[in-house]
Amino acid sequence: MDHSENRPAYLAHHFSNIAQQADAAKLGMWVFLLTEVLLFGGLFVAYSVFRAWNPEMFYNAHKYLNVTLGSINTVVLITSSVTMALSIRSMQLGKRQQTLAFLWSTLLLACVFLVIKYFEYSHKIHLGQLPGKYYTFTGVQGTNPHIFFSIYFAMTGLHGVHVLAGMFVIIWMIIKTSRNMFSPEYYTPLEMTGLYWHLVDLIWIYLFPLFYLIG
Amino acid sequence: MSTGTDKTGGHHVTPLNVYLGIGFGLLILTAITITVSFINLGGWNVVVALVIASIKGSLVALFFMHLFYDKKIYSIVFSMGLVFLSIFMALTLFDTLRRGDIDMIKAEPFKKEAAIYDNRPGPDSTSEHNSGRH
Amino acid sequence: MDTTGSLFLPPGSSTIAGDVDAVFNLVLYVGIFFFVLVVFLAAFFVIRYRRKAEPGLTSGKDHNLKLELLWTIIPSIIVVIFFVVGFRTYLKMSIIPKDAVEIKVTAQRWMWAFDYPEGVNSINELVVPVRTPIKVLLSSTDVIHSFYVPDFRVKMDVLPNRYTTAWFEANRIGEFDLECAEYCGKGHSQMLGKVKAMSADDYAAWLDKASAFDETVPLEIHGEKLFKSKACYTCHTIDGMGSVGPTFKNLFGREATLSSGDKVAVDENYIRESILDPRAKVAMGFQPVMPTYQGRIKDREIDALIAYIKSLNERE
Amino acid sequence: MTVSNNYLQEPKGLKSWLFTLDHKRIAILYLVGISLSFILGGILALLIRWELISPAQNIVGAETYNRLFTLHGAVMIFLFIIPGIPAAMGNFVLPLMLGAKDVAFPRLNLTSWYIYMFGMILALVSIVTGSVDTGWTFYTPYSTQTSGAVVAMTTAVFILGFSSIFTGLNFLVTIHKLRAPGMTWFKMPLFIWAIYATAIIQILATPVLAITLVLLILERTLGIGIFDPAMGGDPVLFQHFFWFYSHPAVYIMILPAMGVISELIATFSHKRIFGYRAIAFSSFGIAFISFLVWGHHMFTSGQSELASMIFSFLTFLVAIPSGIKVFNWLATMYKGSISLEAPMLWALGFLFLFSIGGLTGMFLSTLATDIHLHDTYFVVAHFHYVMFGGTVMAFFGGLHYWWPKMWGRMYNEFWAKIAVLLVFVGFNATFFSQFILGAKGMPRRYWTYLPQYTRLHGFSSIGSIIMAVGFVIMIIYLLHSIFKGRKAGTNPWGSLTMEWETSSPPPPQNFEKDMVLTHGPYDYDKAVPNKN
Repeated sequence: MDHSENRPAYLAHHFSNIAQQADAAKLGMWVFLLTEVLLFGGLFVAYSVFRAWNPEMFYNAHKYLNVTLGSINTVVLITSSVTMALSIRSMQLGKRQQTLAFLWSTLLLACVFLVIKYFEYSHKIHLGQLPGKYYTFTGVQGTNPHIFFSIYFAMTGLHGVHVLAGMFVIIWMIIKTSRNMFSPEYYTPLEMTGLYWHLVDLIWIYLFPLFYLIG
Repeated sequence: MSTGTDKTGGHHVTPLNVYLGIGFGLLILTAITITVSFINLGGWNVVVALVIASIKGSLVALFFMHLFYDKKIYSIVFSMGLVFLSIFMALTLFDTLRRGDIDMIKAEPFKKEAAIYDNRPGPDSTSEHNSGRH
Repeated sequence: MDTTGSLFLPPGSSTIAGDVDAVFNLVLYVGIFFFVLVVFLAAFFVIRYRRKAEPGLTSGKDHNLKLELLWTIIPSIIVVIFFVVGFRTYLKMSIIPKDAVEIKVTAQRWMWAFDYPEGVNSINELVVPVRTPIKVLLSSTDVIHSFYVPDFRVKMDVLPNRYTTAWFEANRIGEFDLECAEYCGKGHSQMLGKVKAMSADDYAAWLDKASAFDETVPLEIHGEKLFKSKACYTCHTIDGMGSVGPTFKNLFGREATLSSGDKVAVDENYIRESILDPRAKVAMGFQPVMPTYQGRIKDREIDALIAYIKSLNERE
Repeated sequence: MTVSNNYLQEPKGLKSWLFTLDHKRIAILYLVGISLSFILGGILALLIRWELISPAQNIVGAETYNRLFTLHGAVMIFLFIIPGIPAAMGNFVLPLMLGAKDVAFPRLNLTSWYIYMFGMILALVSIVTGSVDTGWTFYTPYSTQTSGAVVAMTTAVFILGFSSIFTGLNFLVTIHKLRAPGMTWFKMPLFIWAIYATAIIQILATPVLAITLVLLILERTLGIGIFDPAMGGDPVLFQHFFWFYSHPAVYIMILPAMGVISELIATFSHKRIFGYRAIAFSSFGIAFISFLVWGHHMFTSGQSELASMIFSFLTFLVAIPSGIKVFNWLATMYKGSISLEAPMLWALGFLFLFSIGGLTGMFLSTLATDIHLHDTYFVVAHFHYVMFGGTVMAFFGGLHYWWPKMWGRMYNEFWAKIAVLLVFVGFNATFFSQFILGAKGMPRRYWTYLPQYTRLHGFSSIGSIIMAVGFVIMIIYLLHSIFKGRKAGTNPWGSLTMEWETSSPPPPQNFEKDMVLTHGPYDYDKAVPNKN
């Protein structure tokens, strides 16, 4: 093998240069995000089918979601997206401490999101607005309101799982950054984490009006 | 082939003001969508909500996710998801919304309320239990 | 068009069968043409251009616009024709004639129940007048089934909590197989029935007879008939073998253990209850899968069944 | 020109195999899992045919029979056919054909295999812990009501889906980023194009299967009521969800097979492939249309007549690119130099059987005839002609073709010909009779049947035994060849694609030098391959 002597450690043997490796990773990441879109897509289809069947019930049921908490969570996630983007920008400029600070703030905002989500969930569980056969609430007018809550919990739950997974990845990135494993020349994992985090934000941007803001 | 860097280089650094500006724009749009939801526009509410969400989504994808600066291939990959999702949704709705075309009786379930509401006082609990009989 | 019955298809016995079979045969003959074409060409090339020596350079011809257009456009035209003829016949099959007689069909594991407009009902035997359009209004009480009469070329899934419909018009007198075509569990392959197409007079006579109870035959003989006609046999045996439900042999007078652990004597009242409310007292070791016969069986018929079950006890 | 080090020998030890990142070794690992699945699925099939040899209870009761056909379907589809050609054969030849050193993400590749094995073990566990009797389609509400290990089985399929997604993702990126210098898009072998189209389907469709199964599991455990009619849900919606994945999945199975056939026909006809771009683009045409046609599984399900009409029309469109491929293969053979070695016999078998499978699909896309034929043995015969007559024939054709590259040894040509002949004859006996059975009105998934179907069922069962004999012979001579076979040269078939330019078996790094494309994959009019 005629590998040139100055191959950096992070360049795998089967790539010929860093750009090729970074491009491959980015393409792979986008393809992965594509699968995520379709994973949520199935739930969006279920949502459309049942909303088209029972528009009244969806309208009545959505009143039991807390718009204030939902709005706060939207702001929190958007802000976390900004901090995530800034953390990568700082690494591009070689400012490692700034990167760490922005990553920590992203992580903190993700925590805030989940804590608010926890209060929303526990309030609903307390009222019996549970998915499917555990639904015991009687306040919602219309046909089969439990399906609204089934879809609500399925979609926000899947989204919440993604937030949680994202937090673990961010922690991992914090560790890698503080161990000085990234540089302005190589920060691919950080970039991939950013893409993932923005997708989680993007999905919430749709979930928020579809559940909280049924006009 | 396919080993060269694209014209903007792999290290495009987005100006700080772009990030802050987009973030601010997203918050404004959030405020607008919340406000509009309290105005009754009939069927247009959902349209407005989705249009605003799509503008927000595009901003995130184009700037935070760098699609605006990056190679076109990534935009193509991502939009494939939307194309196929639309196909999935449209063809499914062609079934679920058009079941009564030939025979209206086929369009509706004969017992609208789920089994869990059978023994529960509710606004609509009078429906016939023994559903097989007619 | 009378093109029913072939190597593939069974003889058609409904007004729609001729149309369906004509479409089938059209697709079949076009298909055979293309299949023969492909196989002939492949065989011919293999023989004609068989490798005889180590090959050198071969022809580099890799396109021929005319040929490629030909094998794109001709199949396109053919499939559009197939689609159109298929869809036209499908519409005929889907749009129910206004004067159709409506029969309610209820599918449940694993039997078919038919309710006629005259208030009569039957099980696993759909009796219809010949040359009269019949609309079947289908629903299921448990899982998805499918109403399939091959000789009529009619099939429709039977869904729980929703009605589906199908229609047919038998064009000859006879008995035709009715099968469940959507997998529904253990008894799926025994969820069979018959469609009996009768002349209008015979149909009227059958309706009369079905609504009356024949007191001239002994009760247990009558019970034996009911054992078949009410489809008890799909889940209960009379020879002591196990099945979905308990065997009827030596059943009467025995003490049965229930799934709750209680014991109960198998007497007239227990049998009656088990027919009308089968899930109330389920025997140990069996699933609560029996459908209720409430509204589908008359008191006198229950008497007959009890008499029949009694007759199955071996004498010491 | 034997090279001292090859990927099979170096490094040594079990651990070096289990933690290998070499795509060739991972391919072999896949091949082992896939072969075992095929044998298991085949044994289940033989049991099914044995039970059906007469209407009486021959070996098993109805409940066991229902489990047998469910497992046969699930094992064959999720463990054998879907990963079959892409993961086993694709993993081996894709980087070699591209002149690359490995796939883009070797660690992800190994992870895919572990996920596959985990899914396989979970599927086997579900057999032990109560088994599943829903059919591989898991239709609600049956699947939410029946007892048995439905959750374990659906979880297994969910997991296997991820293996499939990661494989597709890996290949797609590899094709984009790791082609050898000089290999432009239209100089790639057609197998690569086919794998590329397959990867797109894997990536786009499989996530929907994942969410469908999640919802099914939630339906079973929490009763969320989206698919269950008793809970206000819609079982037909489940069918939409299921077939949105499972119809494109059919093309995950057949597209790579078509790619293999393009390679075989070009190599053994020793001729430039006819209509290269037409074949490449028709793969994409098929991949795209495959997402538009799922509703043809539901013509009798109670979906709207409008939807049935749309789906029927769209389904017919698949016929056009499929036909284009077949005619292009025939045109490739014209004026070629055709050699009838075993891989080519499999390819010719494919042409014969796939034509029947494809043309009988026309009956099923035509609305009027599908009403009669839906859920009968006609459908069973049709998809076996496509899946077995198509994919499995191509799988074994490809396996024989690349066997010398994988192991560096040749198998016995005489027995190979006997085996392909037996499989071909046995297959037709088994499944052609089922076309007639189905058209006559024999529904599928029947444990027993009406007496008028007995003769054809008996015929079908005998055919399955002939087929089994063919496969047993194949297993014996293939295993024998690994240890005792004649040493194979670098390029035994005289092919021009790049994988035949490295030694057999290849060295761990694939090629002795960095590869540069010097001639197109099918330049039989310009370059003479050195056959050895």
